[in-house]
This record gives sequence, structure tokens and C-alpha cells, in this order.
Amino acid sequence: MQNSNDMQIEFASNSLNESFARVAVAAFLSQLDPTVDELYDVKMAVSEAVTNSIIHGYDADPNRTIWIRCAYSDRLVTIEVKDEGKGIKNIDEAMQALFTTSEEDERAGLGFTVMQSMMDQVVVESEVGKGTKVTMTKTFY
Amino acid sequence: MQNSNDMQIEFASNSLNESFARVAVAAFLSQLDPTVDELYDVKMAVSEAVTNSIIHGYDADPNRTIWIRCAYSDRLVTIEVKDEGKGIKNIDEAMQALFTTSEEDERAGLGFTVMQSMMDQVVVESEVGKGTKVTMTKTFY
Amino acid sequence: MEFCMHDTTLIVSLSGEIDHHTSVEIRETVDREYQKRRAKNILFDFSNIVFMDSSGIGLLMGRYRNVSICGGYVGLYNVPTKVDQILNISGIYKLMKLYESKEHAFKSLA
Amino acid sequence: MEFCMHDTTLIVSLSGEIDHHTSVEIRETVDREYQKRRAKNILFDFSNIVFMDSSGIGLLMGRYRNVSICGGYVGLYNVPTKVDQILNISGIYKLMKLYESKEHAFKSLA
Ligand SMILES: Nc1ncnc2c1ncn2[C@@H]1O[C@H](COP(=O)(O)OP(=O)(O)O)[C@@H](O)[C@H]1O
Ligand SMILES: Nc1ncnc2c1ncn2[C@@H]1O[C@H](COP(=O)(O)OP(=O)(O)O)[C@@H](O)[C@H]1O
Repeated sequence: MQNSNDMQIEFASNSLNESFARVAVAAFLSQLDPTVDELYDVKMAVSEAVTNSIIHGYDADPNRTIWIRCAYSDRLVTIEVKDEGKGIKNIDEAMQALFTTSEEDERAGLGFTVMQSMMDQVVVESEVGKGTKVTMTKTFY
Repeated sequence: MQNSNDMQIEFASNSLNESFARVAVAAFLSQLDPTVDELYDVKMAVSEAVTNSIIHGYDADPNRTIWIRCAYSDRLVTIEVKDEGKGIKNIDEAMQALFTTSEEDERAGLGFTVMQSMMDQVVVESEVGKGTKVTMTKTFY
Repeated sequence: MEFCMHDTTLIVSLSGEIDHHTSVEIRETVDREYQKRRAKNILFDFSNIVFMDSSGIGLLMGRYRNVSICGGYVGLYNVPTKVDQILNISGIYKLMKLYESKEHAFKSLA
Repeated sequence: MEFCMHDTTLIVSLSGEIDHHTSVEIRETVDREYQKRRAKNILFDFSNIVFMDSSGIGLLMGRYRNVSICGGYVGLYNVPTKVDQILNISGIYKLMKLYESKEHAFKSLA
């Protein structure tokens, strides 16, 4: 097995692609022979980040672009999910459990909380009007 | 269902990624609810094109980059596989069944033949020293 | 998704993946059946759910709100480990009960 | 991958996916077993193959070459439809026979 590898995917901000994004990342990371739980955790975190880019970053416009970079070095996995959407004003507030700006949609305000539970570390960089990048890392056993 | 969608992936020319490339394309195209056979055909074609980029384009150097673009519009699927490798001198000759330049590897010289059987159309653009792009299309039923 | 009634309880057998994309259709279908069948309570069978992210929490919270207005309960059973994990994170078990099985749920709701 | 001997025939039960990446290991393992067990013929059981591209053709051609030198045969059985399709495209059935089952292969090779 290779001890480091990386890939990038780029796709339309169509909610149909949430599933594609999860499967693509999981297919790539299956090279590390992870446990079923580890793979599920990563899928969950990717799903949350991609969903956020779609509904919050791009206000559900299906024709914008989302980027995912996924890399590993030994068993340290890094996943970046990036949009060029509207950005987050107050990142600390946004990351609080149960905080959501969605009124219409039935959002639980738990996206970031789930990412943090599933991954070892979650770093959010965002600029209003420019976009958001979520970088998550996790070490597989 | 959306009637058009597209994605791009980019990955290292590591033979481990042959499987990742197939799964990623199949996951994306499963949005069209294809038959098992249609999905298998596409996987086979992608596998051939990616393998060619790795072993012929990049002479098995695992640290170069391969790009795949995959899009559909209604049920017309387009897949592009691109490398910046050594290119093909004589495309017509290369596409002939049983033609291979591999001596060491056990290549059957059937990569292009398989792509052509699995897809409706296969177009190869290549420039020596610049790289190769294979564009394949197929209409799902 | 499959539906059946048991007294005033609508039993919803979910299947597949629950994410933001799929939850839209699930929500609409569940709400339609709930009204059409004049149900009071909803029991969700999670046995065939293979994936769920926080959109599933939003979905359950939303159904809880509707059902509460009608004076009913929401219950869950056959919840896979990984779904239980996210349900725990969400604190949703304060609003709806997890049952071991359909039978346990019926006994308790009766 | 599993191996067993039947007289002078090495039976190779392949499994999973055959592509350029996996064929390297399959090739080495098969060749090692073939020599170690002093086999003459090789019979490939394809029942557990879920994917194969043209790298599999190269793999079979290569084994055919080695086995021919020792005066042996290569045979295939339990070939899934999609694998049969690519084997047909390749014309490889001119070099090695497809059998309906292990038993048919034994009878014919005996
Ligand atoms: N990619 C993003 N672009 C813009 N805003 C975002 C993005 N991701 C998250 N947010 C903001 O952070 C809030 C909290 O996000 P999250 O914890 O995932 O909960 P939820 O998605 O349920 O609202 C969102 O309601 C939104 O205001
Ligand atoms: N991406 C590529 N870059 C450079 N050469 C290529 C590429 N793809 C194919 N070729 C050339 O075309 C020949 C035929 O390819 P193919 O039909 O796939 O058979 P095989 O891969 O078994 O050799 C190869 O042997 C190689 O010389």
C-alpha cells in the first residue's frame, strides 16, 4: 500500500451530489482499509460540510461549484470542503450546537457539531461574500 | 431528477486510484438510475483509459496527475480522461486491436478496443510530449 | 418507505440514506400519509436505514413539532448503532422515545 | 485467491476485481503456486470476480504462455456474463477453453 495519496473532486452544488461526494471520498479512503465505523464517520462529516455549502453557502442554487480535496499520509486523513458562497459572519457562533440561520428548511443546527464528533479536528475559514473552507482531519487506527 | 449535472476528479497516477476512479464515476452516474450492465460498461471504459494514462502516459510514475470530467445531459453521458504524459505518436495505430507498445507489462493491446465496445463513441486527442485526452460518450436507456 | 397503521399510530419504515437531498421527499411523504390517515402518533422503524446525517435530526424534529400539535407522540425503534450515535449527540431522545422493538413501542404507547 | 490441486491441474479461485493494479499481485501469486506445486495445467474459477478489464486478458495471455511452455492447458469456468463479454472481444477463447463447471473441465482435461 501507498503511504500517501491525494485527490480532488469538483461538482455542482446540486443536492443530488451529496451522495456522490460521500461515496467518492469513501472510495478513496477505502485504500487505507478503514473500519466500517471510520468510513461512516467520514461520510457523515463530508455530508454535513457539503450540505452546508449547498444550502447556506449557495442558498440552494444548484449551479455553483463545490470542491473537495482529500489526502492521506500514513493514516492521517485530511479532507477539505470548499465553496465560493456567501461566507459566515461569525464562525464561533455558527459552530455552536443548535445554532442555525435556516428558518424555512428543517435544519437542526448540528452540522458542525456532527463534523466535530466524527473527525479529530475541524477548522473553518470563511470570508463574507468570498466563501467557506472546512478542513477536517482524522487519524485512522 | 436533475437532467444535467457534471463533476471533475483529479488524482495521482497511482495504480491504486484505478479503482477509486471507477467507483467515483459510477457513483456519479448512478444518479441516472442506469442498469447494472451500463454501469459496468462505464467502469470498464474508465478503467482502461485511466490505466493507459498511468502506464503509457506516465510510464508508471505514481506522482503525476490524471483528470476525469464526467457530465450528463438527459441520458447522454460524456466522460473525459486526461493526462499530461508522453502522448501518442500514431493514434490510428494505437487504437488498433492488439496493438501495444508495452513489452515488460503483460498488456493485451485491447484497452481502446474495450473502450469502443463499452461506449458509443471514443475520441482520442493526443500530442507527443504534451499528453492525451480520451473523450467517451454513451447514451443510457 | 412503507406505511401502516396500528390504532392511531402511523408506522413509517424508512429505508436507504437520509441526507438533505432525500429528507425533502421523506418529509413530504410522511406528512401526507399522517394527514391522510388521520394518525395521532408516529413510530419510525429505522432498521433499513444505512446512512443518516444531521438532516435526519431536522426531519425528526419537524415531525415532532407537527405531531405534538395534534397531541401525539413520536417514537423510534430498530435504530442502528451509528444512527443512535447521532441521535444521542442531538439530544433528541428528550423529545422522543427509543424502543427496543415495535412490540415494546405499542405497549408503551397504548 | 484460493488454490488447490487436482492431479496435475492447479485450480485458481479468483475473487474481487481484476485491473492493472490488482493483476500484478495475482500474476505473481499464481506463478509462484504453479511452480511450487509443479502443476501442468491451470484452471481459473471466475465465480467470485466482480470486475475485470483488459488487464485480465493480459494476465490470462501471460499464464497461457507459461503453461504452454510446460505442455499444459489453461481453462476457465464459472465466468460471469460481463467477463465473458470481454473474453469474447479479446479472442482469447482460441487459446483457452471455457467450461460450464469444474466437473466438465476435469472430464475434458483428463
Ligand atoms: N458553507 C457555509 N456557508 C455559509 N454559511 C454556513 C456554511 N456552513 C455553515 N454556515 C452557517 O453556520 C450555521 C450552522 O451550521 P450547522 O452547524 O451545519 O447547522 P445547520 O446546517 O443545521 O444550520 C448555518 O445555519 C449557517 O448560517
Ligand atoms: N494515455 C496514453 N498515453 C500515451 N500512450 C498511450 C496512452 N493510451 C494509449 N497509449 C498507446 O496506445 C497503445 C494501445 O493502447 P491500448 O489499446 O489501451 O492497449 P494496451 O494498454 O494494452 O497497450 C499503448 O500500448 C500505448 O502505446
